[in-house]
Amino acid sequence: MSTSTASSSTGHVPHVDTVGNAGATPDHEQPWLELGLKEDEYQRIRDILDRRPTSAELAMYSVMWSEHCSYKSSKVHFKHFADNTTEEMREKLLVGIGENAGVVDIGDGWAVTFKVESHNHPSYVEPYQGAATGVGGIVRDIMSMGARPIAVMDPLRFGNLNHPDTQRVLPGVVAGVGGYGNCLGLPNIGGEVVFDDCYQGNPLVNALCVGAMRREDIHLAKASGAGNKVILFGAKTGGDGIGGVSVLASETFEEGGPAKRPAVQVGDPFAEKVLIECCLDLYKAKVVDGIQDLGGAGLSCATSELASNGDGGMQVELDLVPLRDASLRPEEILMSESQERMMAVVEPAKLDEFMEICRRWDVEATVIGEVTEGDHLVITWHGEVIVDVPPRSVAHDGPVYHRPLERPAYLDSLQENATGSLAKPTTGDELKADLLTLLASPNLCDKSWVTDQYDRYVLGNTALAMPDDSGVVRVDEETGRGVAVSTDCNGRFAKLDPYAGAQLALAEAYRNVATVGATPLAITDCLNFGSPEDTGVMWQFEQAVMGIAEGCRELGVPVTGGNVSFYNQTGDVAIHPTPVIGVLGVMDDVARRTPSGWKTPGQVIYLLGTTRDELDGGEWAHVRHGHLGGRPPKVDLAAERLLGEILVNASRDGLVDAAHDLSDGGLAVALAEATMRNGVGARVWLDAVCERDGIDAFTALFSESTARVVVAVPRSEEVRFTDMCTARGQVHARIGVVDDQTDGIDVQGQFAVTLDELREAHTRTLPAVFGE
Amino acid sequence: MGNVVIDVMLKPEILDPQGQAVNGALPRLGFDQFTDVRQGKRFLLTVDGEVTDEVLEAARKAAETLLSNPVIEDVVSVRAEQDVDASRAEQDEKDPGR
Amino acid sequence: MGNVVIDVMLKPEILDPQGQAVNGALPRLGFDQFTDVRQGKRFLLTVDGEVTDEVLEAARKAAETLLSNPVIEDVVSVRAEQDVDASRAEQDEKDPGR
Amino acid sequence: MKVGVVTFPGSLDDRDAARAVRAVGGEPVSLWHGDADLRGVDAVILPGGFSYGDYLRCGAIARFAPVMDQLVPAAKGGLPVLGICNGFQVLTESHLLPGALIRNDHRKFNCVDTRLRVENAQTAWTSDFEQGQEITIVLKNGEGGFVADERTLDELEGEGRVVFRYVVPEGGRNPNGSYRHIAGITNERGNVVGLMPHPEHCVEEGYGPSLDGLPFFTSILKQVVNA
Ligand SMILES: Nc1ncnc2c1ncn2[C@@H]1O[C@H](COP(=O)(O)OP(=O)(O)O)[C@@H](O)[C@H]1O
Ligand SMILES: [Mg+2]
Repeated sequence: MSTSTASSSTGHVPHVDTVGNAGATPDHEQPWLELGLKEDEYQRIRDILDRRPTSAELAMYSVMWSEHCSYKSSKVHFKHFADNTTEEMREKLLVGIGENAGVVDIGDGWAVTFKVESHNHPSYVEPYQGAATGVGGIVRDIMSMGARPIAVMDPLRFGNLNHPDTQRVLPGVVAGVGGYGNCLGLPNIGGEVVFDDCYQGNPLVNALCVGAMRREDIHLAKASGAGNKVILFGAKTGGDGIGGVSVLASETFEEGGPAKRPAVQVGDPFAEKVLIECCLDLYKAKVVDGIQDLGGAGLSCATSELASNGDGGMQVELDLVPLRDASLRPEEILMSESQERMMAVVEPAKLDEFMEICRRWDVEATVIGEVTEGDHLVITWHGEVIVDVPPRSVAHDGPVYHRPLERPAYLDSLQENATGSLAKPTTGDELKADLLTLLASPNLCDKSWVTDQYDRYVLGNTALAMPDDSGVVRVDEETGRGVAVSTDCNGRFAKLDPYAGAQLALAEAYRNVATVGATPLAITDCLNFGSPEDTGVMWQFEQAVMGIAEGCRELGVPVTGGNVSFYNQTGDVAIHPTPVIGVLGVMDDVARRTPSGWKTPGQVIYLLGTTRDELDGGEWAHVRHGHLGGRPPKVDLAAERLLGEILVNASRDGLVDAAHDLSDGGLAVALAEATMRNGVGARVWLDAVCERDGIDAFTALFSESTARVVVAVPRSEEVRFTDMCTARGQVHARIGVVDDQTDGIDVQGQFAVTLDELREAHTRTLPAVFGE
Repeated sequence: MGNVVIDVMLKPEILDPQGQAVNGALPRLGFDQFTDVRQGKRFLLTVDGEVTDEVLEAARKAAETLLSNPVIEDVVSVRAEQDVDASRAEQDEKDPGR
Repeated sequence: MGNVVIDVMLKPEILDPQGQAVNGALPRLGFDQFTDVRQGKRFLLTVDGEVTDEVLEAARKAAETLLSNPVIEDVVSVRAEQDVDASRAEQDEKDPGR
Repeated sequence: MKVGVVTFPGSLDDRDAARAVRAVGGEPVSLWHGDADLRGVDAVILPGGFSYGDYLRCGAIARFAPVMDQLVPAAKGGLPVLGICNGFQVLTESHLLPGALIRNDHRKFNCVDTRLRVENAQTAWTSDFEQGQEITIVLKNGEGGFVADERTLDELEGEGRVVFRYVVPEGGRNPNGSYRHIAGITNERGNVVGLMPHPEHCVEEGYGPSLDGLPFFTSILKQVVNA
């Protein structure tokens, strides 16, 4: 822990490709193709520098201009977000898209930051470490905003439950999410577990983190003030995640190739936990001027982004970087994705205090450079200049593609193939059998085999977690002010219609947040798609982005940031478009949150919203017929907004004791879940709804029409509640009563199902495959 | 009854947080002669009869498919237990001060 | 540079969930010759110079104070690495079919 | 009344333990692993978490922290100490309590609300319970299986030093494979108690499955006041 270190190579300095050398050898062949650059991109680098890049520069450009870091295929579509952000929406944002994570104002001087990111491919290669480092990465993003991380969530998607590879991937991913998050002391408050054949070779591991801070403590990633020190702190740098870049290092080796470099990153959650506490102490001491986490593209990203967001240049002595593996070459050090590292910009006068705090936490910290007057990022290796670039050209001015897009030809026939012709249950017994089949199906079954592996209590602020509709955590211990978050996406809907599918994901997450009584404030998204080089995929992507952007405007909630994951495909076959949406809402006192299960006998059950014949793309068609076709349920965001207001008011005024949103599997599944939650039964009647909405009992039970929830209303509040609904034009129907004398659910005139039958069906599926 | 011992270690280039933790603790306990620590796994497989070549071959296969994760680990040795006991006895002789 | 290898195993009377799990999985993968599996730990300690008797003695102390918990574990061996390599090479020779 | 809460690198539930102390009117004092100083506290809580990442063995490295050099003799001298989860593991590694905690028999981390029976309502930390009372407490760990040799187990039972047992139906399994369903134990003197479940997560309405954690903290408050 000093300003210099002997851990990098000593004595003999092997040959490196310097800027001088690059100038003198313009025709030297470079492996730009192997590094994933296109010929015109390589030419562009030469134009920017007015010479050929050094191998270190080539390393930086190639990784920063990759799809993952530069968003080169998606960037042009983000204008939809900007174009659809109104003044009303902007007011809620303290920091918007573009920073490590967006920040929203939740009132009383509190700011909350949240973001979801993907770690899909690494989790397929090495499920445990891939998922673990996915959690680690998103937590560092949140820390870099100045916040204390307060919760995590994990939207997951796997292939067929019964495929042998799912049994390799799922347990590893879940253990990795838990292993890392639990060890960090962050409650896991929700997520998703979805199975579909389309994810067999491309499981999706998305991770979301929420953090909180006082408004004045927001930090940004920028390097300003000439003379300020650039400090790398946290874990040592190893060969993690370098993989392909080694071609560069081999170039500069006189003899032989480079040592074997792992393409997987291994996480050390303990190191990250200590780093979190250390950062929070650094923020408290106000010794940090700018801060950036090290994630994808490692030092290449951190140095170029800090420098390009600041007002000067930056100079870095790369040989000062503490190494875990002394044989690493400069190109590799620049690209290493070793975990649990951060970079800070610190005024010289505060350096000692900074170092002292790091020492207290046993965190290694090294000054590796400083902010300079100029406007270049200059990196040296044992005194020789190996990088001299305008940082913006690396970090922000990467290539932008207007990739061709075209509505896929298959869509017409897909949409024509609706569920109308499928055989439907008609008798009460058939309806009951279908309900039990659905409850046992992989997507609707009880997920506690997964979620019990996550600590949901740590920090002592969790007011709701799985299996309720949203995770809810307290931010302010005095007042109880806190946030609710839910993530959702139905990829089948998005496959049928990506614009509507994205809006349905948004609507569902929004509804889940409102269902617990929180006012939706802002969203983050993780856009998981196939290859952008496929015109059909690109069309799906644009549709989804437009759907989200326009949907957000209608709901009045801004997009704070997110993540794009392309190339989720096996051969020519892409995954269903999967735009996962995370919605964050605020409550002034989370102790008043509305849980999803009913408890009190005699309370009246109301169904809010209208039910239409909407089974296309739904869970019933998927499970009973393996069918996907038709058009997804109608999106009605005005109805969602109204329903949200009703739910938030009802919660604030104590008009409802339980509320559960209707989504996959429709009313039947929602009733079963609300019953199983506390083991208290219900009597239900469907006739009034069937008559009003012109549907049969099957449709009433299994349709997935949106903007619907069931609520349990205390008798004493029934009049106030229905008056409120009537006054505001909220469609509502009294469909049942909570009844502890009924064992399970009695759907009058149709069927009765006992609690044991429900639980037996619901809880056996995952343990049967993965063990108790 | 025979035994097969299988040793699995993280590949040298892979971060080993457990070994690091031990490495950090040793000097605090006054052990300052060690410069690095790596932690791996040791499996002891029992067979009913003798450890034949077939048994060893099976153990080797098991080591490579189930007992190690080739993405991050190496199987560093698969051997009949006798070898260990032998080396251990030998070691003990070398150091009578135990 | 020298290495010391330390092997630690759970005492035979202590439940070993990890070994059990491996034991349960082996037959499913077609390995039915093994009757029991126990999983332990293997530590590789590096020293700058040679592995002297003093180094071995220190390693033995570390093994007994930090690296194992005598309530549940036994230190089954502490030895200079060479021994392992030797036994391994020997093993490999025995089984050229690898 | 001052109750010290030790923070090791990797401790997680230290803030929660302090909050629980405050909830019953006590004064939490944070103790730093690196300081060989108990700051004059009347009792100490070793909180849950993953000290040193739980690498090597849970609690194995924390045991050698400077603060433990003070705590071990103080506990032997009668200072009330409560070890929760990782804290329990530190207590067994330090030999203040017998036995050890190993990997759950199902090999997964497990976060569940669990039923416990209070088997000894006479320790410093359990006097506000009724003997035989059943309570609901959060359990969350990956290595919570309590093991010891038969003689030690018999001794613990014979001397009434099993403080908590998992409530398990006849012939059923407990949540982690603990021998004889043991969830928590005490030393001969009854001042040192360790358990795997987390009472500090059961002290506040709306933020946990019950309020059954409160008696731990009211017990110690009375004990100290009466001492
Ligand atoms: N991977 C996961 N991690 C944490 N919680 C999860 C995960 N998967 C599902 N859950 C939780 O289980 C509950 C049910 O999930 P789901 O059926 O997807 O809810 P919904 O349909 O309301 O979105 C929710 O509380 C959700 O947050
Ligand atoms: Mg829901």
